[in-house]
Amino acid sequence: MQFQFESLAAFLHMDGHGPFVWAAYAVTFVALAALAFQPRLQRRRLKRELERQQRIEARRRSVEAQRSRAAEPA
Amino acid sequence: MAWQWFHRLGSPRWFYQKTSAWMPWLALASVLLIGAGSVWGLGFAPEDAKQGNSYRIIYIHVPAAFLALAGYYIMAISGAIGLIWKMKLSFVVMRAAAPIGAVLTFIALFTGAVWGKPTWGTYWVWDARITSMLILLFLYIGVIALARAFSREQVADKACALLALVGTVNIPIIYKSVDWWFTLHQPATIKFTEKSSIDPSMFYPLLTMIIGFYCLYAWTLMAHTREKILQREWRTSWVQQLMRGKSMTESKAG
Amino acid sequence: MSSPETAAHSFTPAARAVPGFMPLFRSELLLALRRRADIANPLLFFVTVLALLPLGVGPEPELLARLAPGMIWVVALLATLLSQESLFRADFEDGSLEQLALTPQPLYFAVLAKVAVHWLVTGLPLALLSPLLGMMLNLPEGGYLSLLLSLLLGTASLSLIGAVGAALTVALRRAGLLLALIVMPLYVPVLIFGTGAVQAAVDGYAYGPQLAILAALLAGGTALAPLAAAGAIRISLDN
Amino acid sequence: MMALQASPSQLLRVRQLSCERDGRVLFAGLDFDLGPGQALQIEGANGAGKTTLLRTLIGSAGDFDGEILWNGRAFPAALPELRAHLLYIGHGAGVRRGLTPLENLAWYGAARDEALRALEQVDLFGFEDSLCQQLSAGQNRRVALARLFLAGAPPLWILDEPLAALDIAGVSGLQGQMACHLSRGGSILFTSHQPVALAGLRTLNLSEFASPEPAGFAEETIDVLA
Repeated sequence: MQFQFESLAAFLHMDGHGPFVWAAYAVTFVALAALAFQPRLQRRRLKRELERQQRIEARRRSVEAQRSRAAEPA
Repeated sequence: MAWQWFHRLGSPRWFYQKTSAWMPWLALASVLLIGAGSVWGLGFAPEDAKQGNSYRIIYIHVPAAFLALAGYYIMAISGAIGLIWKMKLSFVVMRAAAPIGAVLTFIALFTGAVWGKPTWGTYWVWDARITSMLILLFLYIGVIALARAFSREQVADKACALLALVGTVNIPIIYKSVDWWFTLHQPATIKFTEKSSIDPSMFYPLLTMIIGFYCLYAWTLMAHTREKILQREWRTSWVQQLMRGKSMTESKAG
Repeated sequence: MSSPETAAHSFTPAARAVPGFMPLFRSELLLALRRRADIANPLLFFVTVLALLPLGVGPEPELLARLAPGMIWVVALLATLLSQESLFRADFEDGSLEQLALTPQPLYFAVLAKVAVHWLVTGLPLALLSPLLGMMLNLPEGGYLSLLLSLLLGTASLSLIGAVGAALTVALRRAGLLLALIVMPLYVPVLIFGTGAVQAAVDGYAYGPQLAILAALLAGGTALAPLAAAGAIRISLDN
Repeated sequence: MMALQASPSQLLRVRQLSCERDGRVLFAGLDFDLGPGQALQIEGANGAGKTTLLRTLIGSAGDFDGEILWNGRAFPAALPELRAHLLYIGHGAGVRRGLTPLENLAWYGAARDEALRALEQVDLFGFEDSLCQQLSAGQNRRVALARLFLAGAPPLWILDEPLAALDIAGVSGLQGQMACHLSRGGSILFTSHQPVALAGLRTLNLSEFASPEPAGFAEETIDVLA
């Protein structure tokens, strides 16, 4: 089993079929890479969403706290 | 006792922790196998007598086509498990499997079309396998579109599980009827890829690629399922801690 | 107003259960016949679209003759699909679908009754009208009977498969496109063998096997599709 | 008052019921019993989950925690049994617009004269043969309520806002029929914003069972991020 092409150029050219073969491989690996990295993006988006949610909660709690403090002396 | 692990498997948290250990190994295996397989197939395997070098596309077309179909069955089976045993986790696996399967079907179609150009001179060949693959892509898109249409997650899960089951029943019928239709209209042209008569020197790189693709599929499915678990269970304390744990280490490092 | 009746009442659940298949079928048929417009729409669609064909591809008789079997079948399929969405829509909105789901009687019969009526009101007229359109599109001599028979069998399967899609999307607002997307792949076998039957007849071959397969698809559909649709209805009701 | 026909075992028992909708827990720890001759009114603010509760009891809404028992047997095994004894009127009246009131009641298994009498009691005299799509929403609801006046009406009534579309006379007529149903040993569970004059009526406010903050927000998570 040895390398089928004389030179790198011949390897890229693949006597005429090169563009098709490389195009197919390129699209395949780009699509697979997108699939593989999508979870990472979702993780980041989820973290931002959680932090935003907790900031809203914190603000809501502080508003309630003020309201209950204001109500006490009456 | 045997049922105990089955229901333990059902708890998302247990699944998340268990898969954390497997993920790195699976990723390593798929990168190595696909890397080796591609180099082997592109550079070292002999070219095909009739089709020349364009034949090297087989090393990604066949694994993608395999997984496109297997992916649909995996999606349908996890949906069925969810419907029958009401297991939330298997619904999440189903929802994760749908986009992965659709992308793999698209890859199989694209590589098949690009392969068709040097062989038959046209990008789109109404060959039986390519046509069935196109219909499979529509089945996937139907499941994904249905999933998006419902506002409530639980209802979307059950509806998609049912549609996937209906699809599984129809796939063999669709494949057979398309084969019959193809032989009716183009009996003369060669069958697309005769795997049985493949020469060993071409078969081993193909086998490596197929195993590599299966590892990659398993890894991607786990990764997507883990993310969906976090999205669905974001209110639970273990997810909060996990996310906080992440942010704390990052804040320390940052 | 009314003085409460003192007579003893026996709570016989049977007295109140919704009647069996035939009464369901009759009330569905009554409902369908009262909505004249819904019956005419698919037929008008069928005729107008097929009338457009010669305008699109040109009036040459041989070309039309080649296209006729496939086109008549494809447009009949689209006409059935057009009327599929409203199968459960009205009953879902006025709550009677939920009442049907609550009865001890399995939903299978209710779905079967609705699909049978839908076929009687759309599939059957399409099939009966198709020879007329065959003439309009210069369909060769041998194809008329097989066109009629294949459409009779085929549209029934299409209605059954479409019922599953309609049940899945009944709880959604703009469900038309989604329904088409879901059922289109499932229509492929019926379309292939339907057009195959007509093409075989036109070419002078025997079209018996194709009709047999269409009948087999119909038998399978009658057994399985209402079950899937019943399951889908229970899921949609939970929305 | 001895219950005549209703078998004494017709008991709906709910234990620690909690329902979740879109990730929000609507109510939790709900307990009540509904035996023959008893009526229960469910109150609560809009969105407190009244309709979800009813649809869970009739089995339309599937996922719930806790236990629902009918005659001592738990859901979902007991669901067909409960449905055989159930008369449910939800937001959707269950009246088919294309049919006339008479045909609708026939569809629910009522004889012609019985249906005529029932329609008269809900003040629909003269509308028996006009299509329901020509009737007003209130009239359509009353066609649904006519089912309560049919002779063989099932013992367990679950009604969602039955009094909503009725005028004064209609309300009193319905209350009369409900009282009569209770005296015959039937049981009624219904939601309503208006007070209902029924002997021995128990009310349950769903807002009291609303759950506290969703579990995820432990106190310390806020300090870390603040």
